[in-house]
Amino acid sequence: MKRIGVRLAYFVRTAWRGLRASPVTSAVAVMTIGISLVLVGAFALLLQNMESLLDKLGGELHVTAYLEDGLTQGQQQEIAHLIGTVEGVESVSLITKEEAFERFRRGVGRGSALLEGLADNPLPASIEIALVASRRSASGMAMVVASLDGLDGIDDLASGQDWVEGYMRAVALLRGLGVGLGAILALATLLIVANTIRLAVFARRDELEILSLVGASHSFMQTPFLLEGILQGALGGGVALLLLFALFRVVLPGFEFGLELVLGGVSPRFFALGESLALVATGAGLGLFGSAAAVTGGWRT
Amino acid sequence: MKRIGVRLAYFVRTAWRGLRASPVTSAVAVMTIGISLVLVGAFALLLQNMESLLDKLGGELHVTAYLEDGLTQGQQQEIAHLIGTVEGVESVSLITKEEAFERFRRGVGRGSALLEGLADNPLPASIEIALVASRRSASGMAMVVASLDGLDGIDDLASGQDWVEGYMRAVALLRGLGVGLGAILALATLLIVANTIRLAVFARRDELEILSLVGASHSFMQTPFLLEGILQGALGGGVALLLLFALFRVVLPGFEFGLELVLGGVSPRFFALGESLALVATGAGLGLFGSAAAVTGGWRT
Amino acid sequence: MDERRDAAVRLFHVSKSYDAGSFALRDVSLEFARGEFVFLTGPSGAGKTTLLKLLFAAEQPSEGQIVVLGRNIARLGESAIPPLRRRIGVVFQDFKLLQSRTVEENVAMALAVVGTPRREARAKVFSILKQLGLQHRRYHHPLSLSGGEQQRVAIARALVNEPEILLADEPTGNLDPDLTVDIMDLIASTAIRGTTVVVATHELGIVGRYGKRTIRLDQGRITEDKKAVGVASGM
Amino acid sequence: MDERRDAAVRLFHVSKSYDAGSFALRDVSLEFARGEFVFLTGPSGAGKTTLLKLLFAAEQPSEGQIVVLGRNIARLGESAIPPLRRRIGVVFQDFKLLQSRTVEENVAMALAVVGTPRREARAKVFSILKQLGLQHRRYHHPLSLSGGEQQRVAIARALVNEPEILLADEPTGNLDPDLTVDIMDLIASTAIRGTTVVVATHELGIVGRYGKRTIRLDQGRITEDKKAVGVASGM
Ligand SMILES: Nc1ncnc2c1ncn2[C@@H]1O[C@H](COP(=O)(O)OP(=O)(O)OP(=O)(O)O)[C@@H](O)[C@H]1O
Ligand SMILES: Nc1ncnc2c1ncn2[C@@H]1O[C@H](COP(=O)(O)OP(=O)(O)OP(=O)(O)O)[C@@H](O)[C@H]1O
Ligand SMILES: [Mg+2]
Ligand SMILES: [Mg+2]
Repeated sequence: MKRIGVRLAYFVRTAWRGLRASPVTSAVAVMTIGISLVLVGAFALLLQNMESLLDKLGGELHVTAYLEDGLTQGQQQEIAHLIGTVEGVESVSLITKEEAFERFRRGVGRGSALLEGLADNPLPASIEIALVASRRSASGMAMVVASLDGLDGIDDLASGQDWVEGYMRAVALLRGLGVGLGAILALATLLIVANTIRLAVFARRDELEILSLVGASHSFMQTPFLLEGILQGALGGGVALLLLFALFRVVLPGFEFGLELVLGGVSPRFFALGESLALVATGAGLGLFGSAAAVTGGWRT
Repeated sequence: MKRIGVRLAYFVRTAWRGLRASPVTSAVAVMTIGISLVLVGAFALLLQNMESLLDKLGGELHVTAYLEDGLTQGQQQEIAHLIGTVEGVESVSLITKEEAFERFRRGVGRGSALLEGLADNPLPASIEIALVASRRSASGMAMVVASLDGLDGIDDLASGQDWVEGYMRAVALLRGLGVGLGAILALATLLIVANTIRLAVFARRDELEILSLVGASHSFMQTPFLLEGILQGALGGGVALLLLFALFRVVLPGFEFGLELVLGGVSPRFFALGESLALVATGAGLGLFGSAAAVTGGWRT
Repeated sequence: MDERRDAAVRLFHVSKSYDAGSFALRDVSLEFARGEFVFLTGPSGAGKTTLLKLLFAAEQPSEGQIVVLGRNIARLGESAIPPLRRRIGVVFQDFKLLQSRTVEENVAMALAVVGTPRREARAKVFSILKQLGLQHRRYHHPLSLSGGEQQRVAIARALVNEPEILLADEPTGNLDPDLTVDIMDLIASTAIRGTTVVVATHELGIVGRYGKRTIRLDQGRITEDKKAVGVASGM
Repeated sequence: MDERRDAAVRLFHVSKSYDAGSFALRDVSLEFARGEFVFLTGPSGAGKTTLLKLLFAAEQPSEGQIVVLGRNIARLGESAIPPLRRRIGVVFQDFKLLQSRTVEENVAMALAVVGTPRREARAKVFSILKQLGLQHRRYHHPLSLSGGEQQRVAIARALVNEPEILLADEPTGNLDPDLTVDIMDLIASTAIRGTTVVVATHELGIVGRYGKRTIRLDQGRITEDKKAVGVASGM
């Protein structure tokens, strides 16, 4: 028991001394991890916020059911209620003829002057049908359309398939790019960090040689280096977190207006506590991995 | 003369041996530079393509002059010609009443059915005025509008100021983000590379000490390291170029459709020869800078 | 030498060849008793350092068997080497001190490895440095020591752990004659206390002075094995 | 010693203190003629290495003036040190060989620095290694050499450039008696050819054998300056 305490104290002391003895080398490792994680983290932030934007856009996806002319308000509401019970439908909202005209006028904008010449409102009432998340795809939509088709009182069903197609592709592109670039970035980070620590350990091979000669076991030699790696990694993660937060708080507000254009009204969100800790833990993991890779390079005499 | 030849040969030989003697360390440096430049390069590519997109969008910015009703085609063309001579105007194009109606019909899309009820074409003829690049801002536009105002035959001038405002902000945001992120990335790259090479040199401090003891001058000791740095940097740049090209050729086509959505019809363009060389040169510069920073750390005995 | 019957070191027909065709050691058979003091002499390149390296498993024999403290070196697994080394103190020909650590820390490394608590370690280090006349240098770094001082630090590190075997390679090569005698006396005294001591040296003057068992190597072969003069084993 | 009238080395009241309060050298005044052969002796820590370090500008004196080959060391700019060092060969107490280079490359470093073409350098390196009995080791790395072999490589590097001054710190500490004589004879022969040779050593046997000028240091002071015996300067 006492031996373990002595040993632990030795490991921590040695790791600490290692950090202090080569401050430049350690700083390089911490900085490398920090910078790498800033890139990865910024990317994660972007993806995360993009996902909420995509969610929001997805919420605007809907099927429109144009109703036959001449139905009473009660009948229209009955149909709306009925549609609301169909599987895959999240919510419905009824658009009367008048509302439809008003929307159209606004949508046309400057050209609306010419609508004033119209005697009659030719637009039909309609029901906008929002879909549950799992049905927000061309095929999911087609299923909903199929199950509504032929319903009494419905004149026509429009699902804006084109738009859906485009939307789905954009989502796939962005998610794909996100995951792809994220993976490349993560791999690059891993390589750079492992190699930085490898070099740092390499610069201290004398120490390892001598320890081995005086009878240190492998674990005895490696543990302080692993601790050092973990510490450097965690520090790097912390640095990255601070930098990201600073960027988020100081830099972004300057672009608020532009951001609104890009994010389309989704207000940007920073990492929650759990995600922040995950970033630091990722740093620690990188450090551990890097030093483990560096240290298991075989150093018998 | 002969001495210089001998010396040069020595430098090149020593640099080459240095690279070969520590292949892992050299590979780390090359890889670090390569990866960093891939990030910077991907970013530059993105910016470059975004700029062409912005240019294209900018080209669509225009002031519309609505003409009074009842002008003859000749009169309309005369006005168009006149406007074409105004300072800040790049080109003009005349839209007749019929063309305007056709456009409107297409723009309205599904709702166009209701236009069939119209007896008369209420839309005016107009002239679309494209502006030179320097006038593509809200204020520049206002100036052009001011100098056209009151011209005979013109009923109304519309400059879509709102849209311009939004467009200009988006451009500013993207350019700002671009330059800002690019600068951060470049700085990060510089730091990581300099420190990687610094560690690599550190791992060879024995050699420097001994050289100094046998009477080598500073330049004699430093030159091979600088050569090595340049070589590693250029190799890293080459690696980055190849990776980027592979990404560009292999990965992007898979996203062609999505890309069209994002780039809005601007077909993506890879670096030209000059830009490619600049990337490699940047790598070489980074390597030189890194080794210079590493090597001028004072090593007397 | 009397109580413990088993030998500390036994070599059976050991050969060592680094490069095919040339032998650094050739068919060497030897036995060192516990507490024995042995000089290893011979010209440069004779194989003295190689023999010592085999004893603490820094090299593996090409042929033959080596038993050190009851363990067969040739059959030792990776993980069995460190525990064996902790029982052996080695003074290296090139010292192998860590430039980035103080003298005290360098010596304490041998204690940290066996898990000696820090306070105890400091006391032990101080005591051994004092015996070697180096206590005032304990916070210095090796680079700021003279050659002889560095050599004594290397000796201190080998002795601080009270090893069962002490291997010393040219331990007085950088010491002046007076110091040489002091240090050799210290080393000899550890043999009296039961440590098996093997000293490789060129200095025939010292070898003569102590009248200990002397093994002469030449081109990897034992050319002479002179028994100790008299009975006493350490004075 | 006769043709060239100026001294190779002159020290005027030189002191060197690494740590405030303690002196590694104290008020040393000396003059070595060109082609002179001088032994430097004294106990461990006396200041021998320090004195040699001052002569090739590895350390600056705390007080006093040092003139080496006509140049005042204390006033030397950074850029004047390398050219001076190229005229001085040094054998370091700890060899300072590069483990990652072969023996040949290690020795050739001293030639590369003065811009010797490669072919010429190889011939010179081979010839000096042969004189030291090391030609068959020229493609080996220092780590695979015995202590004495490494020491000879260090000597080869110091001599290959035919320096005007040769400083040797304990150059035979790892050599057996026979080799010691061979190597010291080689070093002595360079003095006959006009090189000023300063050898720091503990081995009083050698010092006696050559009957050269012997300067004894103790605690940083000169305690004895014994003139050479006889007239001939190198046999
Ligand atoms: N770089 C340094 N920093 C501090 N003190 C030093 C330094 N180098 C030498 N000393 C001290 O100066 C004194 C003289 O050292 P020096 O190396 O000149 O002795 P030496 O005569 O060569 O001894 P040895 O025979 O043991 O090699 C010693 O006490 C040593 O500790
Ligand atoms: N790692 C190695 N690889 C190849 N050859 C080696 C290696 N170590 C030693 N040798 C060779 O083995 C022979 C014996 O070397 P060793 O170091 O045992 O000699 P030594 O008796 O200690 O000599 P010295 O008194 O000079 O230290 C020498 O010829 C040496 O060159
Ligand atoms: Mg040896
Ligand atoms: Mg010395």
